[in-house]
Amino acid sequence: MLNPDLAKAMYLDMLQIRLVEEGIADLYPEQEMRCPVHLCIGQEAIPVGVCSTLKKEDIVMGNHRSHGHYLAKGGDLRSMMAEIYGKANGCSKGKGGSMHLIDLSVNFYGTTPIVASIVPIAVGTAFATYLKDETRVTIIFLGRAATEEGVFAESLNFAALKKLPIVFVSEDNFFSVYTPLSERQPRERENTEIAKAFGIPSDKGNGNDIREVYNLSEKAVRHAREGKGPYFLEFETYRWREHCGPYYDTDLPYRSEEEFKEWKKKCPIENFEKLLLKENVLDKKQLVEMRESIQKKFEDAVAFAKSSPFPHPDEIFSDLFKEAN
Amino acid sequence: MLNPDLAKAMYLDMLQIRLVEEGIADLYPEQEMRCPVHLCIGQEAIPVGVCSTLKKEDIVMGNHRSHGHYLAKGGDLRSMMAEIYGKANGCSKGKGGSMHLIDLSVNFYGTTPIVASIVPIAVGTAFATYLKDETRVTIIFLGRAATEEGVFAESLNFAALKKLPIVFVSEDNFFSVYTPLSERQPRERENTEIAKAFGIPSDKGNGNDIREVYNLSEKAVRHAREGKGPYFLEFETYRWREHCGPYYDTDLPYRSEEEFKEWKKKCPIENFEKLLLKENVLDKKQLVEMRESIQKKFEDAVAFAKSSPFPHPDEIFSDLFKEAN
Amino acid sequence: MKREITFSQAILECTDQYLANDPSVYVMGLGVPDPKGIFGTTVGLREKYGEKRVMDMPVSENGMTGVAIGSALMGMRPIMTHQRIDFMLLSLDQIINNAAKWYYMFGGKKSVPLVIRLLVGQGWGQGPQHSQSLQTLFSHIPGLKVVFPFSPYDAKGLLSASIQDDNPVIFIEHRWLHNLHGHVPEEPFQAPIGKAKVVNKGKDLTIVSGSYMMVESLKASECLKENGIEVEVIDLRSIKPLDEDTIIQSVMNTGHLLVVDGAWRFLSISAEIISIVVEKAFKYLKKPPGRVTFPDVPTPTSWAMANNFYPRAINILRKVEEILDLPCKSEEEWGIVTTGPLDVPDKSFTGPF
Amino acid sequence: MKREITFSQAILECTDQYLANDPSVYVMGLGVPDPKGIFGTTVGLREKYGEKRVMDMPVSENGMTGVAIGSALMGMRPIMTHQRIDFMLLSLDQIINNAAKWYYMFGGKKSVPLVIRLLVGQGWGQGPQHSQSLQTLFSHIPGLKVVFPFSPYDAKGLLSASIQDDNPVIFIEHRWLHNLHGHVPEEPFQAPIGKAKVVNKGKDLTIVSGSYMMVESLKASECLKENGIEVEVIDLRSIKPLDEDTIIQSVMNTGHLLVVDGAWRFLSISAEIISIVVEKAFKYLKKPPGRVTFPDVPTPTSWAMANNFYPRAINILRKVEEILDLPCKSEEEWGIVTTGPLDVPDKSFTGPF
Ligand SMILES: Cc1ncc(C[n+]2csc(CCOP(=O)(O)OP(=O)(O)O)c2C)c(N)n1
Ligand SMILES: Cc1ncc(C[n+]2csc(CCOP(=O)(O)OP(=O)(O)O)c2C)c(N)n1
Ligand SMILES: [Mg+2]
Ligand SMILES: [Mg+2]
Repeated sequence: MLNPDLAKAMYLDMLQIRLVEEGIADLYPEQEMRCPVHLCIGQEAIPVGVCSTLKKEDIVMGNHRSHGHYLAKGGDLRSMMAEIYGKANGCSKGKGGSMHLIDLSVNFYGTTPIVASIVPIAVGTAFATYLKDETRVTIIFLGRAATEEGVFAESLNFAALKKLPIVFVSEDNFFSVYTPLSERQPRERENTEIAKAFGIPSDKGNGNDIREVYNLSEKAVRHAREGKGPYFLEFETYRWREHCGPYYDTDLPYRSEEEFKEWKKKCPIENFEKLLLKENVLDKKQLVEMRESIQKKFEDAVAFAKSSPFPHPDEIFSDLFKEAN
Repeated sequence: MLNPDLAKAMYLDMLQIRLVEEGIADLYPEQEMRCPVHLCIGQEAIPVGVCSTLKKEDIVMGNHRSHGHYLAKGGDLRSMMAEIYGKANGCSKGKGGSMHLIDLSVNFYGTTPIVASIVPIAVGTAFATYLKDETRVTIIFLGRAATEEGVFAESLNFAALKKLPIVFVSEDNFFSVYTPLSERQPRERENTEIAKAFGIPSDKGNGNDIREVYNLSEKAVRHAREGKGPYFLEFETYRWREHCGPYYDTDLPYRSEEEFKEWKKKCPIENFEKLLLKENVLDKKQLVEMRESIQKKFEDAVAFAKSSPFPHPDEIFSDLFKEAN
Repeated sequence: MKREITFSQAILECTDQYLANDPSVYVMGLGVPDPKGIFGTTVGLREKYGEKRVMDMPVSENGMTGVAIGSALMGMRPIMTHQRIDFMLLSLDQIINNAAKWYYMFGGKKSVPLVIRLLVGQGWGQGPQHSQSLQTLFSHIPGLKVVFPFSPYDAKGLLSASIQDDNPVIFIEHRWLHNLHGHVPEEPFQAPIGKAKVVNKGKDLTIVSGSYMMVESLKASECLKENGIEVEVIDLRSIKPLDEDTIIQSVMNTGHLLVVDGAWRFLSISAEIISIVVEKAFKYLKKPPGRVTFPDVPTPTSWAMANNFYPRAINILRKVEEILDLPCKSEEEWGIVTTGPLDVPDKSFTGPF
Repeated sequence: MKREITFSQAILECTDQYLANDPSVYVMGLGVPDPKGIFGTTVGLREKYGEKRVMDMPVSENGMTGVAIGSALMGMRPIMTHQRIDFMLLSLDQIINNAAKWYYMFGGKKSVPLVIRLLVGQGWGQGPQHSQSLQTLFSHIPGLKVVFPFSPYDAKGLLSASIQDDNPVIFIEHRWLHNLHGHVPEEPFQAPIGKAKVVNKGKDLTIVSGSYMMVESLKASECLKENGIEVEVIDLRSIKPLDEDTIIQSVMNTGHLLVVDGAWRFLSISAEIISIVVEKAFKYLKKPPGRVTFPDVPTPTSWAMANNFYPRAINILRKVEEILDLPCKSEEEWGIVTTGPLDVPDKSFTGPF
C-alpha cells in the first residue's frame, strides 16, 4: 500500500479536480464562462498520479484538457477561475482562457490546444535543463490523438538522441473528439512499441488506478531524473462528459450508454475512496470535511473570479512584444 | 542464383545509371547543366533491385537523388537529360530540373527535394489505387534522413490504417548532406522496429547486394500487391560523390578516405559483374558491348539535350493553372 | 417562392450532389462523419456514400494533405475539411511546396484537383489559436485559388466550381455564416471563381469585402442608405483570382474606396486591393482609400477584449464618416440595434462551438 | 582604413561574439557544424564552443523549432538556421501558433527570445522549392519581428539586435549577399530593428527596398544619377516593425514612390507599403506609386526562364522611366554592363550552391 499521507494527498487532489470541474459544469450554463472548456472528469488519476511524483522545480505542460494538470501541479485555483471567466487577473490576464493555463510559481509552464504542438516545446524545456546541467524533469501531458501528429515522433527522436529528462504521458481515452481510435490508428499500432523503437523505455497502464499511475510514473520520473533519458507512459482512461463543454453526451451515437456506465464503475476517485476507507487511511467524516473544504475553496475562487474586473479594452494591445528593460 | 535474363537486365540497368551519372559528372564542369544534381553513384543496386520487381503500371516516386529511380523504372533518358540542361523538351519542360523528374508513360510520378515531403503523396497515390480497387503497387524511395521528418510517421500510420499497397524504401547512406546519423537519430533507433510498431512488416538489408535488394523487395511488393498492406524496407549503402554536385569530397573532414575505400570495395556493380562472369551469365565481350551501347545512348541523349531549344521566356507564365477543357 | 436554405445546408447539398454524380469525389477531414458533421455540412453523407468516400482521419494534417494530393494526382477529387484554419498551419509544406506548384514544376504533367475547406472561428473565447483568419497566407502563393464565399448561394455555387476546378482551391468558410439563410437553387449550378458580385449598387463610395465581413458591410450600407448615402458593396467571392475590373469600375464611379477585411491589417488583402486600385485608377480617387481590419495582435480570448478586437458595422461607418466628411454619429444615431452579446453570431449559440 | 568583411563573415563574427559573451546563446540548424558551416556563417564555432552550444539537428524542422521555443522559455537564446526558407514551411505551426503568440496568450508571462535565420536561395536552377521569398508570410503575423538586412554592417548589427531582442525574430538572409563586402566594426554593436536607412539621398523619386533587391536598386540609382536623376533609396532593414516615418518623409519630398521587393507581387510587402503611403501621404503623390516584384508564378528552374523571372536594375529603370515620364532606354544606353551569366551572383559561383 502507498504511504498514507501520500494516499490522502492524492485522494484530495483528485477530489479537488472532480469537484472543481463539476462546479464549472454546473455554472457554465450561466454563460459567464465564455470560452471552450474541456473537462477531464473521469480521468483525474493521471494528472494526480503523475504530478505526485514530481518536485516543485519540475516542469509540467499540458493541452486543451488541462484543468487537472494545472491543479495537480499546484496551480492557483483563483487565477484559473478568473482566467476562465475572462478576467484581468486570470493567470493569462484573460488573453488565454481555459486552454491557456499557466502558473510559473509552481513551474506549470503552459497549455495549448493545437494538438501535439506543445509536445516539442516541452522537449525544449527539457533540453534547456540539459544545457544548463539542471536535474529538473519535464512532464508533458498529451492526448493519445496527439501521437498521430508527426511532431510527436520528432519529439521522441530528439529527446532520445540527447537523452533528455522528459516523461511523455499519453492519456488514452480512446476518442479524439467523437472519432474512435479505429478510424485513426491501425489496430496493430502500439505507442509503447513506437517509443521503444526510438530507444525510449515505456509502459502502458491503467489510468483509472492511481496507484498504478503513481508507480509507473515514479519509475519514469526517476529514470529521467537520473539522467538516463526520456520515458514514455500511456494510460487508458475514459472521458465522462462531452469533448468540449459541460454536458454528458451519451445521447450521441458515437459511444454507448453501456460503455459509459462500465467506465463509471471504474471511477478513479470512488474506487480509491473505497480502498482508503477499507484500509482505514480515511474515515467518512474526513471525506465529508475534504469535500466541504474543496467546495469552499471553489466557491471562493468563483466569487473571486466573478467579482474581478474585466481587462480594459486597451489591453488588446499589450503583451504583443516584451520590451527591453 | 537469379534467373539469368533478370540478372543481365539488372546489371545493365545498374550500369546505365552508373555511366549516365559519371557522364553527367564529367560534363557538369562545362556549366551547361545549371541546376543542382545529386548523384547516386555507389547506390545503384537499390533503385534497380526494387524496380526490377515491379510492373509497368506500378507507381514510383522519389526525392532529390532520383536519376537512378527514374531510369530504373524505365524513364526516358533524353527527356531527363534535356530537363537537366533546362530545355523546353525536358520531362518537366525545364521548369523542374534534376530534382523534378517525371515520366508518366512508365508511371514514374515525380520527384521532389523537400525532405520527406513527397512520402505522404505516395501514400496518396496508393490510397487512390485502394479507392479504385486497383492492384497497382506504389513505391516511394526516401533517404534515411527523411525518416526524421514527422510526416514519415504520419505516412506509416495512415498506410497501415488503410492497409495500402505501398512499399517504403529507405536508402540509408548514413549521411544527411555532411551530417552523420549520430547527430540526428538515437543510437538505439531502428526504423524497421518503428515500422513494426505501426503494424507494418519490415526488413533491413544490404543495399549494395542487388540480389538481396531484389529478394526483399520481391517479398515486399508481393505482400502489398496481395492486399496485405504496406511494407517498409531499409537498405544500407554509401554515396560515393559529394552530396550535391559532380565531385568527390573525401578531402572534407566529415568522412574519411578509408571509409570511402571500404565502400568502394563493396561496389554493387563490380561485385555483381564478377559474379555474373563467374557464373557465366555474361562474358567479357558482352560487358564491353553493354558499356558501349549505354555510352552511345548517353551521348545521343546529351546531343539531343544540347541541341534542344530553351523554353521561351513567356513559358514562365504557362502551367500555373490547368484550364478547364 | 424561392427556396431558402442555410449556408451550411448549401455546402452539404453541393457535396452530396457531387458524391452522387462523380465517383472521383471523396470527403475527408477530422470529424467529417461524426454526429456533428462539421457544423452540419457533412451530416448523413457517410450513411449515404459509405466509409471509403466519407472519411474521418488521423490527427495528421500535414500527412493527410499529402495523401489528398497524391490521390488527386491519380484523378481523385478530394474535398478536405479542417474545422479551424489554425490547424492548417501544420500542412503548409504540402499546400505551398507541393499542391500549389505541382502542375507548374512538372511542366503541366499532372494537376492537383483538391479542395481544402477551411473554417474560420470567431467568438466564445476561441482565442489566439482557434480564430485566425489566414487568407493572406494563401493568397500570396502562386498556384492556389482562394475562394471566400459570403452568401448561401455562393457557398453552393463556388464550392461546386471549386470541386470542378482542376487545381488546388482554398475554400474559406467563416463559422458565423453557417446559419445564415438565403436563396439557393436545388439543382447543381456553379458560380464563377474570379468574378466579384456587386451586391448593392451605389454612387457615393465603394466598399469591397468578402466572407463574414460582408454581413457587417451590408449592415453599414443599410444605415448609410437610411441617411441618403449610397454605398456600392462588392462581394469579392474569391481573392485569387481577384476581380480587379469590377472593383476598378466601381471606384471610377464612386471615387471612394473602403476595403473591409476580416484579418490582421498589416498585409491584409486590403493592402493588395488598394495598391491595385491606386495603380490603375489613381486619378479617380477623390480621397485616400480606407481600410477596416483586425488590429495587428493575436485574438484575445476574454470576450471583454474580443468584442473590441473584431470590427463591426459601426467601425465601418466611422471610416465612411471619415472618408465622406460626415459628422461622427453614435451607434444609436446610425440606427444600429445590438441585442445580446457580441461574441456569438446569434442567440442560438449558448456555448462552445 | 575602415575594416571590410563580407556579409557572411559579419554573421559569423556576431554569432561568435555572442557565444563568447552570453552563455544562454546557442546555435542550431542542419549543417551548422558541418565543413561548409551554412555558407561560412558558422564555421569554426563548434571547435570553439563545443557540441552542446553549436548543434546540428535531425531533419525535423517543426519539432526542432518547438524545441528552440521551449528552451527559450527557460531563458536560452537559440539562433536557429535554415539553409532555405522553403524548409521552414514545415515549421509554421510552431512559429505562427506558438512563438508569435506565446507572450501574448499567456498575458506576458514568458517571452520567446528566438532568432530564426532563413536563407533565400536564388540561381543555378534551384527552382520552385528552393528559392522562395516568403517575407510576406511572416510579416503578416502579429508577434513576429521580420528583419531583412542588406549590408554587411547591418548583417552584424541587426543580428546582434535580434539576439538581444526578447521576442521571436525572423532574420531573412539572401544568399546573394553573403559574399558582398562592406565596412563592419569589429567590436560588438547593434543596429536598431524598426529603423530604415536612407542609403542614397535624392529628390526626384523614392525607392524603397531591402535585402538583395537593394543591390539592384542601387545599381539603378547609379545609372539614374549619371543621367541627372536623383533617386532616394531607402533600405528597409526590417519589414516589421516597418519604419513608416522614414518612408513617408521621403515621399513627401520626392512625390514619387517605387517599391522594389524580391517576392511574388500579389500581397508582396510592396502592397502594404503603398497602402500606408497612400493613406498617410496621398496628396503628396504626384503619380501612382509603382512596384517591381517577381511575377506571380513559382520560380522556374531552367536559367532560360529564371533569368526573366528575377527583376534586375533594368526592370527598376523601366518603372522609373514610366513614373518620371522618361524616354525608354536600353540597358546599354543606361550604362548597364552585364558580363557572364545572370543566374549566379558572381563568377566565383560555378556550380550548385
Ligand atoms: C492540430 C489540431 N488538429 C485538430 C484539432 C481539433 N481537436 C481539438 S481536441 C482534439 C482531440 C484530441 O484528442 P486527444 O489528443 O486524444 O485528447 P482528448 O481530447 O481525448 O483529451 C482535436 C482533434 C486541434 N485542436 N489541433
Ligand atoms: C525539409 C528539408 N530540410 C532540409 C533539406 C536540405 N536537404 C537536402 S537533401 C538533405 C539530406 C537528405 O538526406 P537523406 O534523406 O539521407 O538522403 P541522401 O541525400 O543521403 O540521399 C537535406 C537535409 C531539404 N531539402 N528539405
Ligand atoms: Mg483522446
Ligand atoms: Mg542519407
